[in-house]
Parts: sequence; C-alpha cells; structure tokens
Amino acid sequence: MNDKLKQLYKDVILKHNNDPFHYDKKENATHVLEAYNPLCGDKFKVFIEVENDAIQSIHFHGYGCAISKASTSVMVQALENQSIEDAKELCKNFLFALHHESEGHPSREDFEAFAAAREFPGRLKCASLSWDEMSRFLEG
Amino acid sequence: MNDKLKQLYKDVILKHNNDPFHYDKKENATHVLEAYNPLCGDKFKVFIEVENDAIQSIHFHGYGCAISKASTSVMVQALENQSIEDAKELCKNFLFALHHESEGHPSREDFEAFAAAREFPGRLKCASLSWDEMSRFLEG
Amino acid sequence: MQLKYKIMVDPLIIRQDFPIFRHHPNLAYLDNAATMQKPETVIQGVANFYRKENANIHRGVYQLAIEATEKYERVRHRAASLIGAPSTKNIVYTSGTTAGINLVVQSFLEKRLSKDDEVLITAMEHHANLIPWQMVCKKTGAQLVVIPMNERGELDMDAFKERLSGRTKMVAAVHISNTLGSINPVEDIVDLAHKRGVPVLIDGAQSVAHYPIDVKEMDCDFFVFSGHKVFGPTGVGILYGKEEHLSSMAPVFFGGDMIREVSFEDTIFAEHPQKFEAGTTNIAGIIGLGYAMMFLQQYNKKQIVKYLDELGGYARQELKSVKSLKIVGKAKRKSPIISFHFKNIHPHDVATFLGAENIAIRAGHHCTQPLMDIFDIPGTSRASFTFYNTFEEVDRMVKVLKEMKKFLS
Amino acid sequence: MQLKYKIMVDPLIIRQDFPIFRHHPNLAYLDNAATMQKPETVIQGVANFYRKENANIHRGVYQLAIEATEKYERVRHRAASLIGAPSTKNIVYTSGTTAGINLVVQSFLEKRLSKDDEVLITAMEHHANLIPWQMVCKKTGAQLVVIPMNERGELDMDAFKERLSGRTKMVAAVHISNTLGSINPVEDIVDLAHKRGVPVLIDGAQSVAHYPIDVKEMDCDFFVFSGHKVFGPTGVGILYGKEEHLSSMAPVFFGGDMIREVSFEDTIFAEHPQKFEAGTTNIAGIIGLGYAMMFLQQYNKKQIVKYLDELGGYARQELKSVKSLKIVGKAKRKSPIISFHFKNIHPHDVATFLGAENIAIRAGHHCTQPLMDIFDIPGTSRASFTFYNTFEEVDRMVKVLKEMKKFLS
Ligand SMILES: Cc1ncc(COP(=O)(O)O)c(C=O)c1O
Ligand SMILES: Cc1ncc(COP(=O)(O)O)c(C=O)c1O
Repeated sequence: MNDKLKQLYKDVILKHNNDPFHYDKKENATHVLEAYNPLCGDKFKVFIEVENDAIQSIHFHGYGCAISKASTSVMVQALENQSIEDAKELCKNFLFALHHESEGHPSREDFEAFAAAREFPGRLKCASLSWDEMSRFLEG
Repeated sequence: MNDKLKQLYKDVILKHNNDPFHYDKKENATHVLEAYNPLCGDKFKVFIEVENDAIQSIHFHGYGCAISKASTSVMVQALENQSIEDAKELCKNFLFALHHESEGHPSREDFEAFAAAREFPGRLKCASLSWDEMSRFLEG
Repeated sequence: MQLKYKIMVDPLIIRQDFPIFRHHPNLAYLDNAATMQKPETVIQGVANFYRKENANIHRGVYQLAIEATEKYERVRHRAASLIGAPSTKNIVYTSGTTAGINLVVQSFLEKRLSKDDEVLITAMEHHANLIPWQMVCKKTGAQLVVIPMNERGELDMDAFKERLSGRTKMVAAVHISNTLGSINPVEDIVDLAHKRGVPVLIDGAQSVAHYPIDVKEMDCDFFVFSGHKVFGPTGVGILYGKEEHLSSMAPVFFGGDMIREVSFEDTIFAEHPQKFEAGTTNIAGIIGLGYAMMFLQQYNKKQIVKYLDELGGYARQELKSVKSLKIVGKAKRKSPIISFHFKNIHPHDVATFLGAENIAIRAGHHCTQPLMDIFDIPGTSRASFTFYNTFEEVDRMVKVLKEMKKFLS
Repeated sequence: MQLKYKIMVDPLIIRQDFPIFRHHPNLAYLDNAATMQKPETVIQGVANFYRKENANIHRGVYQLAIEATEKYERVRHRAASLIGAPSTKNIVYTSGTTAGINLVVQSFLEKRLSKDDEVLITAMEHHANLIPWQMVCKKTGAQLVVIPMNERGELDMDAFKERLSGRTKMVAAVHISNTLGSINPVEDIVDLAHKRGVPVLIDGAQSVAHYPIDVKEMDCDFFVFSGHKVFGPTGVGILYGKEEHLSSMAPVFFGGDMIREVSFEDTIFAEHPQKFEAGTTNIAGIIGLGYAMMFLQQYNKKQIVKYLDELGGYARQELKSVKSLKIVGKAKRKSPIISFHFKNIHPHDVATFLGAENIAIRAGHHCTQPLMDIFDIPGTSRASFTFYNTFEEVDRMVKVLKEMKKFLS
C-alpha cells in the first residue's frame, strides 16, 4: 500500500476515528455549531458549554469520513477547558500546521498527523471542516 | 475579379435587378404571398391574380439582394399567363436547374443564370426564396 | 482472469483511441457515470474546428461561415439518427441534460400546471430531474409525487399505476439510475402514462452511450442527454421533443438567432428548434458532439451491452468477496454502474485509498441525496464502467479494497 | 501603405499565434464582432484538458478530479482580475452573454417588476439585451423605454436623464454597439441611474477584448460577456454581479452541484456563484476561456486601443473613397466596428463580392433589427477588426468594394 496513505491513516487518525473523544449529543449546550460540507455530506454537530470566557465542556456527534471525524475528535479534546483566547490560538495552530510545512514550527503530534492530508488536496477540507467552523464561531 | 462571381452576376441577374419585371404593389390581388428570409431580412410580396386556374397577372415588390430580386423578377415574368399546372412545372424546372448540374436537361437561359449560385452555397437560398414560397402556394 | 468470450468490442483496442490513457497509463478510470473520457477524434474535431473552420454560424455569407453552419446543422441529423428521432426539427441543442430538463419544465409544463395537479418522478432521480420539477410544483401549488422502489432499487410499477391519476400532468423518469444502475422500464412508463394522456420526459443521461435508443418506439414526449456523457465535449446536450410539443412551446431564453422579426414593441420568434437556441451556442462543442456520436455509431450497441453486462457482472461478483462491503442497487436489469458502501468506512476514505492507486471512482451522494436518505446511508462509493474499461481494472479495484479493509480493521 | 508609428502590438507577430491564418493564409477575417479566431494556446488548452486532465469537477476525490476542479476555479480569479471584480464570488460562469442577461432578467429583475414600472434600454441594443427585457415587461405589464440616439449613433444623454424616473427599475445598456461601434458613456449611465437608485446591467460583449474594464470603478451592478468574443471557446461566458445582488437572487435553473441539501420536499441551495451553475458546466470551455484571458492579459490594453483606433480610423477614411458608400455610425468615441451600406447594393451582395476574395465580413441586421429600422435600412455590411488585423486587409477590402461598385454600375 501507498506510503503516503499509511502516513495519513496512521495511529492518531485511526485511533480517533474508531474511538472518538466525547462523542455524544448535548443538545442543551450553550452553543451548538454545525460543520457541514455539502460536497461530500459530512456533517458534525459540536456542542459547547461556554462559561466565564472558557470552554467548560465540549462534545460532538455526526457523520463523516475518518479524517473529518478524527480531526473533530482531536479538536474537541484539544479545546476542552481552554479559555476562548487559548482556543483561538489552538485553532490557528492547527490550521497553520495543516496548510504549511512547519519548519521548526513547534506543533503537537496530534495536530501534525493531519499534515499528511497535504498530500491529498481533496481531503484537506475534511481535516479542516470542524476547525474552520470553530474558528468562525470563536472569532465571532 | 473572380470569374465565378462574374458568372453569377452576369447579364440576366444584373438586368433583372436593375430593371425588375412587374415591380409594383397590387394589394388587391386575389393572392398575396410573402417570401421572407429572417436570416438576411430579404422580403418580397408577390401579388397574383388567379382566374380560371391560371395566373392572369402577377407582380412583386419588396427588398432583397440582387440574386433574390432578380430571381423573383424572373419568376414573375415566367409565370405570367401560365396555367396553374404549367406554373408548377416551371417552378420544378427552376428549382431543379438551381440545385442540380443539368446534364442534357433542357432549361431556359434565364433559369440557368442562377445555377452559378451553386458556387456560392450561402446564396442558394436567395435564388430560391420566392420560388420556394410560390411552390408551396401552388402545391397548396 | 481470462475473457470467456470473443468480442469485437475490444477495450484494449478501443482504449488506444483515448489519449488520456496514454498520458496516464496506470489510470483505472471508473468514473464514467460522472463524465466520460474523450476519443482523439472528438478532441481533434474540436481543435480542428478552431484551427481551420472557426466562424459564427447562420448569418455569414463567406465560405468559413457557410461551412461552419453546414457542419453544425449536420450534427442534428446525426443526433436524430442516434436516438431514432423522425426529424432534425425534433432536436434542440442545449448545454446539457440539466438545461434540457429545465427548458421543458419552464416552457412546456409550467403553464399547464395548477394547484392540486401532480407531477410524478421516481425515487431514484438525479437532482437535475428532481429539483426543477420540485420548484415548479412549489411555484404553482402542484404536488410532486414520488414513485417508490423496492430495496433492490427497482421501480414499483404497481405504485406507479396507482399514483397516475387525472391530476397527473407530467411524468419524469430517469432511464438508468446514475447511482444504482437500475434500468427502468421506460416503455411501460410511457405506455401507462399515455393511456392517461400524460406526457413523459425520459432522462437519458446514463443510457445513450451504451444502450440502443429509439425515441419513436419508446414514444416518450421528451428525451434528454448530455454530450460529455457520450464521449463528447462538456457544455452541450440534446433535447428531443415531439414536434407537436416543441411547436407549441414558447421560448424562455431570448437573444439573437431565434427570431423572425424584432421591433422595440414586439418579437416574433423563429420556428423550433431555433427558437430555443438563443445567442451564440456552443458551436465547437456541438461539432465535437457530432464526432462523439460518430465514434459511438462505429460500434454495435448489442455488443457494447453484452460486454458491459459481463464486465458489470464480474465486478459485482468480485466485490462480494470484499468483507463487509454492501452493494446498493441490485435491480434485475442494470447497467455497469455499481454503488457500494462499508458500514464503518466512509466513501471518501474508500475513494482516497483507491485514488492513491490511480483508480478513479466517485464517492458521495451522486446528486441523488433523497435516494441516499431512502437507503439511510450518507453516500456510496461508485464505480461506473464503459467499454474502454477492463476486467483487470476490476481486479485492481477489488485488490485495493481488500487491502484497505485489512489496514483499517 | 506604411505604418506611421511604432507599436508593440504587432499584428503580423500576433497572427502567428492563430492557426486559422496558417490554414487560410489569404483570409482577411473582418468578422471579429461575430466571433473571434482562437490562439493556439486556447485550442491546445482545451485539447490538452481533454487529453490529459479530463474529469468532472467538485465532487471527485481522485487526483484528476481535484486538479480539474482547481484549474476550473482558477479561471474565476483570472476573470475577476480581467474586469476588476473584487472577488471570485462575483463571477458566475454562464454559457455566454445571452445566458447572462437572461439570468439577470429572470432571477434579479422579474420579481421586482410590476405594472407601470419601466425598464430602460438603448436604441442600439443587440437582441440579446433587448428581447429578454421586452419579454419580462410584457409578462409583468411594465414598460420598455428606449433611450434614443442621434444620427451619428451617439446616445442622447439628455433624453436618458429625462426618461430616468421613479418608475425606472432597471437600466440595461450595451457598452459598445456591435453594429455602430459607438462606445457608450457607461460610467455616466451608471452614475445617473444610481442617483435614482436604479441598478444597471452593462453588456460588455464587444468591449472586453479591447478595452480596459474595471467593474468596480464603473460601479455597474451587472456586467456580461462571452468567451468566444475574447478569443475563447464557444459556449462559455461570464456574468459579473455585485455580491449584494447575487446573494439575494434565487436560482432559476436547477440541478446538480448547486445545492446544499435536497429532499423530495425541499431544496436548500448553495451560495453564489455556485447556486447559478446547475449541472455539469462547460468545464473544458471555461478552462479554455482561462487561456484566452491569459492571452489577452499579455497585451497592454492601451496599446491595443491605440492600434485599433489607428486601424479603424484608416478603414473609415479609406472607405470614404468608395463611391456612394455610406458609413452608418459615426460616434466620436468608437471601436473598430464599421457598418456601411450602398443605396443600390444589398449587403449580401457586398459580402459575396468580398467573400469571393477571401475577405470575411458580415451582412445583415447584426441582431439589431430595430436599429436598422431607425436608420431605415434593411441591413449593413460590417467590417469589424481586432489586433490581428492589418492595414493591408483594409486596403484589400476597399479595392474589392471599388471593383464591385464599378462592375455593378
Ligand atoms: C453587443 C452584443 N451583445 C450581446 C451579444 C450576444 O452574445 P452571445 O451570442 O455570445 O450570447 C453580442 C454578440 O453577438 C453582442 O455583440
Ligand atoms: C441520470 C442523470 N441525470 C442528469 C444528469 C445531469 O447531467 P448534466 O450534469 O450533464 O447536465 C446526470 C449526470 O450527472 C445523470 O447521471
């Protein structure tokens, strides 16, 4: 099998896809985002409890490919208990790691896993779907 | 100048174009045909008096290129005083001479003049415009 | 594997006509239902038109313009002969299937449709043959009625008979489902509808390239297809209509080349088909479509169908050997369009694994979202074959699917 | 004759990019207002797309589909930059000028128009920018109001000011008349209309190839043009629209690739521009249009205009030496489109004499029949130039006209 593929579907993504973090519906959350890609039908709801300018709890539910699901799961895991400002920063980091070769740029292992999607331009959107929506929400 | 052109615009056509036969409006004629080519705007009215199954008198008026005007003039001249049956035959002869190499096929000089239009396929319709309309009328 | 029969439709020879396979020798192009690759004659036909013959049509007196017009109009004859239309007057040039259907909706149906009338479509329509009818129903207050199908993806003809009624003003049905591959009994559909005096539009986007079409025999009122799905250029298509309909329909797009007389006060339109072809059409595209139809007419459709039945049958059988793969669409009469899905693997991941090995399939809802809802899946992976595809390509696809399944488990 | 100035726009070099002149070395192609010839890069661009890159767009996961989609979407950037649009979201792909205008009429204007409202057009509109407005007026009971011009073919701007009123709901004007060559003061038209809050559509079919266009500066609400008149393929065009309009407009053609969600009950559309691009568009044509715009952008528009002003001026001056020839259209600001007529020689005869010497001009009403009625002539002969045309071609044309005149007298 193709090495680039193996790179993409390696542990982080497969793990999160098979065992997503906080995969649950919380319809009563203070904020519910919908991350939807009409071209492929991927659709996740992200349930966020915001209090005191911080994300107190965050869950997600929905349907999508391994990449989009894992990326949403990684996001949920990364943003829980973060202040809004820190969450913004994390979104920026993730999207930067996704789109740019990160020479010397320190990044998290779970973020870097998605950089392999750069080899599959058709899949970049899958990796960024929920993060894009989250960014829009956080930046107001 | 191009020989084929000279062939086309030779005496018969130029004569009839400059001095058309029975060029006059007779709005009270028993039948008024309109020969119209929307693609180029050529439009002739043909005024026919039919009595006793014969064309007693025929005139035309309108606007068109040298070819269509001369061809209409030749038609008017040819059909005057003809029985409907003979007129049908003349139409057939003209249209045949126009569209086919007339090997040994006896035809009239004034008809043959238009055969040169075969070299200018864009102009065939000009030569046949009024004749086509007349055919449709005669064949009922 | 070994070919078990002798065919004259030899994909290995036919492939040689398609430059894409020279440039991508390793490409298994199994996305023919989305768009087909083009034979060299079509590509050259378009290029040579621009290189040697280019002129605008219909009004020119000079040689290039006359020849372009003749060539352009000759394609109407070829289209008529390809689908068995009685005359070139039945053949309207469009920009594609979608445009053809929208034209019929706006120009033919809208003025006949009122509140409480009904329009019948099938559960397996492409969005192109669904949304236009849905929208005209919304506009007029009519009802869109959907003919259901069984779980194999076969139309429920009893339900169709039941739902046909005095209120039905139009039936629109896809000839071959682009998602399930089901071949619908269009002759019966037309028959039943006509018994009630209801006109029928058949969406032939997926049928013209492979199956013999005779619109006179089928007796449908309208038939539409796209150039790019019959080996031709993008941006062109054909709408066939019965003359009695076309002549009574008012044009809905206006511009040059479709008029008889114009003043600031009023316009008198040309006759059909010209009145539907406003403005400069896709001249080069239509000429390219002529070459595509010429390419198609070289082959015996019976042999094409025979080959594709074998190829599709083989693919379906081999796919069964992939663990937990489910084929969606198991109609008895079907074309070589095969949708499948895995419970735990998203179609996009499937397509990515195949794409990495140069195997092009499509993943998603295939513009049949409501059909996906019926099967309660978000999408499928779809492999669609034509007669330049080979048994070996099936083998390659199945091999990758098995590897993927193993890797992801 | 001798060129009197130094130009970088050198027609003899530019011609070499156009294969048509290799295949017809003797052809004087003076019918550029009808359609332009295509440079090799455009022809190759389309052919190579089909040969090496062909795939349907937007939904594919495999490499070909992704690359095709990117290439296709990049053309939107180029179109935006060519006409100074702020964003690709302003750029709607259409099948041509005619389609763009019809879309604006149906989707933007129709729902805002009622009885006693008025739509203003000019007396020199092409049928494409006349009949759609006429028909929507008929349908809604609104009035089509025509802005007159003087005998030189210049728009009567005082009359325009007078006719603009509270009832005016739309102004549609041609940028450059395809019959008279008049260049209309579109900036003033837009200014005046906007002072009254009236939106303006500009028909740029004849302007984009030669003149610098900046829709932001012009501030028009809509701007339309055709690919085939800017050295590009047939069957494609661009509609520019302000985002505030495009976002509020409902699509009028429905099908695949323009939706967000679909069920049998309802459809939610995608955003603009996608919602206006139903079905498989003319993908290869749009990619070819990209190459055509690239070709255009190689040249400095100022130099193009300078050359064409000289060439057009020369042609007008030389034509005056032909006995009894009358030029129709003598606006001060004009492009190299020259209509002329003889009292006693029909335009078709003129075109035949020129055509026999391989000089391609157009004869007829040029899809501006009402304009012909104003000048009380049934048609004109029209020579229209672009920057691959030469002074020598003018000389050839004039020579034949003189011979013809002599022969027919
Ligand atoms: C001024 C003008 N408007 C509109 C059109 C129509 O363009 P198309 O036929 O490409 O749609 C033309 C071309 O004929 C034109 O010259
Ligand atoms: C069955 C069916 N109908 C309609 C269409 C729409 O065709 P086009 O996009 O060429 O207009 C397609 C193709 O996607 C199809 O498969």
